[in-house]
Amino acid sequence: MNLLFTEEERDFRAEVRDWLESHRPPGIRPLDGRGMADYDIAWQRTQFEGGWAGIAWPVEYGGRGLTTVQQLIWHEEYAKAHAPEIGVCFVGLNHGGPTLIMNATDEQKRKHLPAILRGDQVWCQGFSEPGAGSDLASLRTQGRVEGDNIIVNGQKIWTSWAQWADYQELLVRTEPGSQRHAGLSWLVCDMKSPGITVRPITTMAGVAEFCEVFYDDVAIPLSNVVGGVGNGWRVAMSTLSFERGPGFMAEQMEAARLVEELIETAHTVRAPDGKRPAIQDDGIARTLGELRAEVTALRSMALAGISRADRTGTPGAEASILRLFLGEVVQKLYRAAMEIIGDESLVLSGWGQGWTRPYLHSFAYSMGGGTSEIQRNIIAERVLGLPRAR
Amino acid sequence: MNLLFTEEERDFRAEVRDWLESHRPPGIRPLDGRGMADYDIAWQRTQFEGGWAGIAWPVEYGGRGLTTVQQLIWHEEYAKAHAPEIGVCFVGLNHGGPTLIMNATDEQKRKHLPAILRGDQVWCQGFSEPGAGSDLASLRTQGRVEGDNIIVNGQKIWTSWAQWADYQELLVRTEPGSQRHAGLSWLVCDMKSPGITVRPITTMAGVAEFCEVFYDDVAIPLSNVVGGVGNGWRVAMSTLSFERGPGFMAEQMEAARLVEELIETAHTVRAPDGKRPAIQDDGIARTLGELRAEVTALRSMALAGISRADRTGTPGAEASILRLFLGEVVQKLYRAAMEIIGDESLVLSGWGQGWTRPYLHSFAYSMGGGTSEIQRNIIAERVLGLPRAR
Amino acid sequence: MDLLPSADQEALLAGAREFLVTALPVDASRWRDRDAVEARALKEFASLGWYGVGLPEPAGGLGLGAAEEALLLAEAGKYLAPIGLLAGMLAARVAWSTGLQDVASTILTGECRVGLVIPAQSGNVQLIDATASEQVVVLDSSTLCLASCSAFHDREPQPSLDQGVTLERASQIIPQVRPCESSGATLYLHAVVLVCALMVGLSEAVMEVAVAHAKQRQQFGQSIGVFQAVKHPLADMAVRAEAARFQTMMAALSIADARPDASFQTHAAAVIAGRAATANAHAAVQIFGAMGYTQECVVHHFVKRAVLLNRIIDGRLKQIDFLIAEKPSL
Amino acid sequence: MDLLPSADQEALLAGAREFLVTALPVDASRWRDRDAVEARALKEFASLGWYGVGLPEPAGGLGLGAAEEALLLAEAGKYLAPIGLLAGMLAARVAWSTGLQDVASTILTGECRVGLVIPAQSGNVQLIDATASEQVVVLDSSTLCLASCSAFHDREPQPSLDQGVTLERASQIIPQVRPCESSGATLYLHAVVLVCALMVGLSEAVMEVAVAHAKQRQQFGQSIGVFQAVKHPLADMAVRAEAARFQTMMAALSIADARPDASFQTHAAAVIAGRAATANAHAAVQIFGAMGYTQECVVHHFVKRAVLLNRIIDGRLKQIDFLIAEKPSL
Repeated sequence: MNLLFTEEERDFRAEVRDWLESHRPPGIRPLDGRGMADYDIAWQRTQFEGGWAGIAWPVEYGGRGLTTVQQLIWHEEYAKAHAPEIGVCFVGLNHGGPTLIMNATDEQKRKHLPAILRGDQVWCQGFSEPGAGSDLASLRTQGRVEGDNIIVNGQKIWTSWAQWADYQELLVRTEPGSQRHAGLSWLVCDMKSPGITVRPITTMAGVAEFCEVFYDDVAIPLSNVVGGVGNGWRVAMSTLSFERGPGFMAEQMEAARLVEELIETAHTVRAPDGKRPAIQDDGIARTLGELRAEVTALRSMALAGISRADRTGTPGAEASILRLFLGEVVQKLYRAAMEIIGDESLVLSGWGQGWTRPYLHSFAYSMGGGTSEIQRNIIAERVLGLPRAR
Repeated sequence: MNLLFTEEERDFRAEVRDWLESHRPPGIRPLDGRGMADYDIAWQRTQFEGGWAGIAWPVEYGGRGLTTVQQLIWHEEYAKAHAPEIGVCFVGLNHGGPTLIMNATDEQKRKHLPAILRGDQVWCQGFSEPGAGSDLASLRTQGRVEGDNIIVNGQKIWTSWAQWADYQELLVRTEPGSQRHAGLSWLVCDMKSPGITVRPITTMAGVAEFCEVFYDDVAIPLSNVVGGVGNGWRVAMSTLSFERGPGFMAEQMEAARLVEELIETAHTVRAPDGKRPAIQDDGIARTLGELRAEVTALRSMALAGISRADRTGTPGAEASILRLFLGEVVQKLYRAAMEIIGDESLVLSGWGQGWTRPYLHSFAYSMGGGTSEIQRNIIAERVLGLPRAR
Repeated sequence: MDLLPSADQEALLAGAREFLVTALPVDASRWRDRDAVEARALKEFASLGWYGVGLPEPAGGLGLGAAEEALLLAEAGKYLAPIGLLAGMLAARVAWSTGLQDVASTILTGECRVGLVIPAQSGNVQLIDATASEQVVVLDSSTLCLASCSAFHDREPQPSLDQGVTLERASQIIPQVRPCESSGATLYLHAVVLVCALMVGLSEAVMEVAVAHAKQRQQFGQSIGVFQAVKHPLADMAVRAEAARFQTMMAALSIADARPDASFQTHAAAVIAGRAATANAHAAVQIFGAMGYTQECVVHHFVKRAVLLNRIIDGRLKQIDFLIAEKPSL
Repeated sequence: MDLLPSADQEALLAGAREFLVTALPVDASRWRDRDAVEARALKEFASLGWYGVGLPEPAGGLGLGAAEEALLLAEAGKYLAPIGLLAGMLAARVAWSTGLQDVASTILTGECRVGLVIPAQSGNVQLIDATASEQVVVLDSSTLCLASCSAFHDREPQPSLDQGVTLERASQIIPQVRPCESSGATLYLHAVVLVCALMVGLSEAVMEVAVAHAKQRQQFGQSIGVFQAVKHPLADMAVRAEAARFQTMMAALSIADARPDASFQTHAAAVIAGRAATANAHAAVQIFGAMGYTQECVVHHFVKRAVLLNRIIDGRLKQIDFLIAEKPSL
């Protein structure tokens, strides 16, 4: 156990810091619309040109091939530099791309991997369905093999930023009548294919982030199947071990920053008695103190997760512990904020500003990447070894 | 809707208050041992002689036959007078007796009901088993019919005060190989029968309240079967509607009294900063304020429950809401107390005194009469109409 | 002693329900055309006599009391009734209690629409649904008063978290009608209990929506309502809703009877109902999963309204502080 | 950067586990004969070098640091190790840092048994497990010091909530050995982190006991561990235990490296580990149901020890207050 970084790691940190300082895009990232997508793509291109695209991808595929600790350093410096979130490029870099690296043919790789790194291809995910949310294996979107094509009919939902995506990693049932995990295929779906309709869904916080995607006889070439027809489940799950342990650090740092910001806010707004700053109210101060302890613990847990991933090559089911705890802390933070800010709680704050719009956004923390209930099941069954329900 | 009592009810309240004032036993009730049982029995006899035994029992069986609102008044005045808890007489008066009233033969009634009212018969319950806690229907203690007797073999657990009981309401499986609710019988078991062994179990708080009861070829006359062989489940459940809606008020009043006592304590002990009384710490004050709101709401809910019982004749599944909420409030109260009292939290307080021994006792609130988990199931299924798990 | 509605009260409620379900549906049709739907409903509340439910008959009221007001507003709260209903009831009472019979009449008949004003930081106030109103009722913990909307000359619109109301900020004005202090305190309690009633309805309605979803939604081959991770939070919602309802009714009855513990009971109701509204709305989002996080699901309106209603009574923390300052009611 | 034990540390832990499991079983045999079992274990800790784990080799220690101490005490915490172990480690450190090499030696060899003294109300102190001790270490947030047991002349035994320790009350004495203030503050943090380590072990062990029960206990025809009402509280216990462990290790490393944020990290650890100990013990009682409420089930010892350990560091509320007074560590 130690908290020390090697000299090489310290040098690397300096390099990252210098580069981010001089290349971080100016201005505020739009939080919706075409402008947001363009902003994200431009920033991805800048990173590509600086040699920072695909920091976790193997060098042979154009990535930077950083060690886990280097990735941690990257994310720490990234957060400190207030570099923008990865946005629409997330799926390509962190899920679609890695899946191709592990499962695709050389030709498929050549077509997509460099383009993803350059920001030329924006990807989205196509897994969840209206009837298959937490229970992914019950998906029903059909792919019928006809000649050289798979003809897709059905519907996906919760596809983030489908309206700005060029490609989709699409999981469909290609074996009629198959059950659960069997008979699925993983396809590269060109979002410009005829028969695709994208309908954005507005969140509670007013962002058109999620989409429904409808498929009406969409023809996808058989050559776009990755990992073979019928192997979709295995392909989709293969990237679980690629889940971003070090990437979590960026989220932890954001939460820690927010706690400090709320403490500062509590110095400026009035306590419930109207007579003193809120921070002088022992109850409010204590809520903030607990939050401070919790985000601090989150950092220690994230570092432990990185140490674990470094040894085993995968973050393991313990990643669910981090995710569950982060969601609880962030929701508690915003709920405390709503009580602390008083009358400001009635005013919807601007994009990425203030407390109220982020409060609304924070409901997503117990939904995304598996609900909190699913995370608890995973922790109980895979970390603690409790039996699954029949 | 109104909060008014009728003139008759107000007169009745005065009568109750006067009687309790002059008859309430002096001194502190022992919390364990033979002395406790004797104390409880003597107090029961006093109430019997004053005409207050079996306040909810029909007059034809020697009870007082009070209306629901009169029972409420009785329990309110009882709590205000700090009259002692019912103790070892509880099962006879509130479960065994009422079951006999609803199901027994005239002879069985004659033998037991007057004796229960007079305090001459102490009863205990014999339902739970080591393998059948929350899942009562899976009980396995066997009763084999042999001639005029049922020969009982097996084991019961969580029998309160079995060591002081004369009789037990005993639920056994009399039909070999029967499943779940079928094939059970409800027997009057004389606790002095040969073959019975009672082993008290000491609680976390140091009281030998619960017992294991072992049955080794215990012969119980067939004439002691109540409601017919094989009808035990129906008989045991028949008293659900007798559950003490108004009796809940005594528990609420006790909780309310404790909150005020804790507020007083917070005026005398130091806050965590060591500089002022704990009550001046806004965080502590707010915890106490919430508790005050909660016990106040409990009273309103209890009154509503009485109004409901008055109309329908049964408190309904909503009684589980009261029970669950009371348990949460009481546990929260004692956990807050442990933080407020500081170094006193290390000292085990005397019987029925201080905060630490009652803190330990408070763990029972989410166990007794069905765990909190079972209460939530009942609320979800019977109040909200959610489906049962298969 | 009876904490459940009497037969008369049940009849009143049945009529209210029948009206509310068609007049103020909590679905897309409502939000598409909120201004018109709510303006119409606010007029109709007048013809049903709601603004004067608690006022004596000679004053043009129905001659009932705080208990009936609370019962009705708990129903209205289920439909996220426009704030103008609450404001109108309070304004009519303020006008009547200060002898402004003509103002009271225009409110009772629905001619005069009323918004709500609450204090904000740095000597400002927030105006809620005052844009289409002539009068506002100013609600703070020391007094209630009526004011003309035109008295606020520097109104600035603000984006409202709750899409079901308009929000403005303005400088504090000297109230033009100030009831005497003692009735001011009573009026404040009256206002708090009516807000509690709205929160009771909210807590119950959002629970019912979540229960219906839990029964109908299938996952892993069965209705999600069989899973304890769904069932138990719903049971907790039922506990909170039941506590909120009966504590609020207790407070309303205490106010109606001018009992000495009316203040204690009312602040307790505010603490309990305030939490029930917020916590039930939050829990319902989780039951709906990702869908609960979108504007296509009705639940977000409940989340936002819970914030608004808690704020109207100055926040839950303040209500707890009021309560701990009270003498106990044992 | 590595927050998991190194190979050397794992070897140290393996040895510790092997010793603890036989020396300090957490079952009936332990409590039947606690005095003898624990006296023996306290001697053996000396021969294993535990009291001097963190002291330099020339001082008779093992030359390791706060990290190894924390790792070992987290193991010992699983077995509800006698308070004399903690007190001995702290006393040896105080003695060494104040130049009392001879006192340090008697502690390291196990000749001198040490109890713990913490401040109580009205100028009193509480003595924990001092009845069979010669020395005590006095722990309060401004300083740590050593004192002879005989210095407390008005000791009065008190019934201890935690049946695993003896408790006495006495008047405050002027400490006989007072380290300089600055090292006092550092020593206090050191003490806090060691108590956190004990709470880490407690949180983990009580969770393991509950997990084992949930797997084995059958109800409604299946292991109760399949029910989400059992499974999800256990998952929450795992979250709390993981948070407690790694925040405590972070704090221990910060102290070992004398980092500027050592104080911040330590108070954060106290808040997190304190809650984990209490909440996990409470949750475990519930998993066991009625059996968890009896003294026949091991869990009550964990409940009571969680109270004691939180108290030794002056209560969780005080630790939160320390933390909020700190400069942030981002």
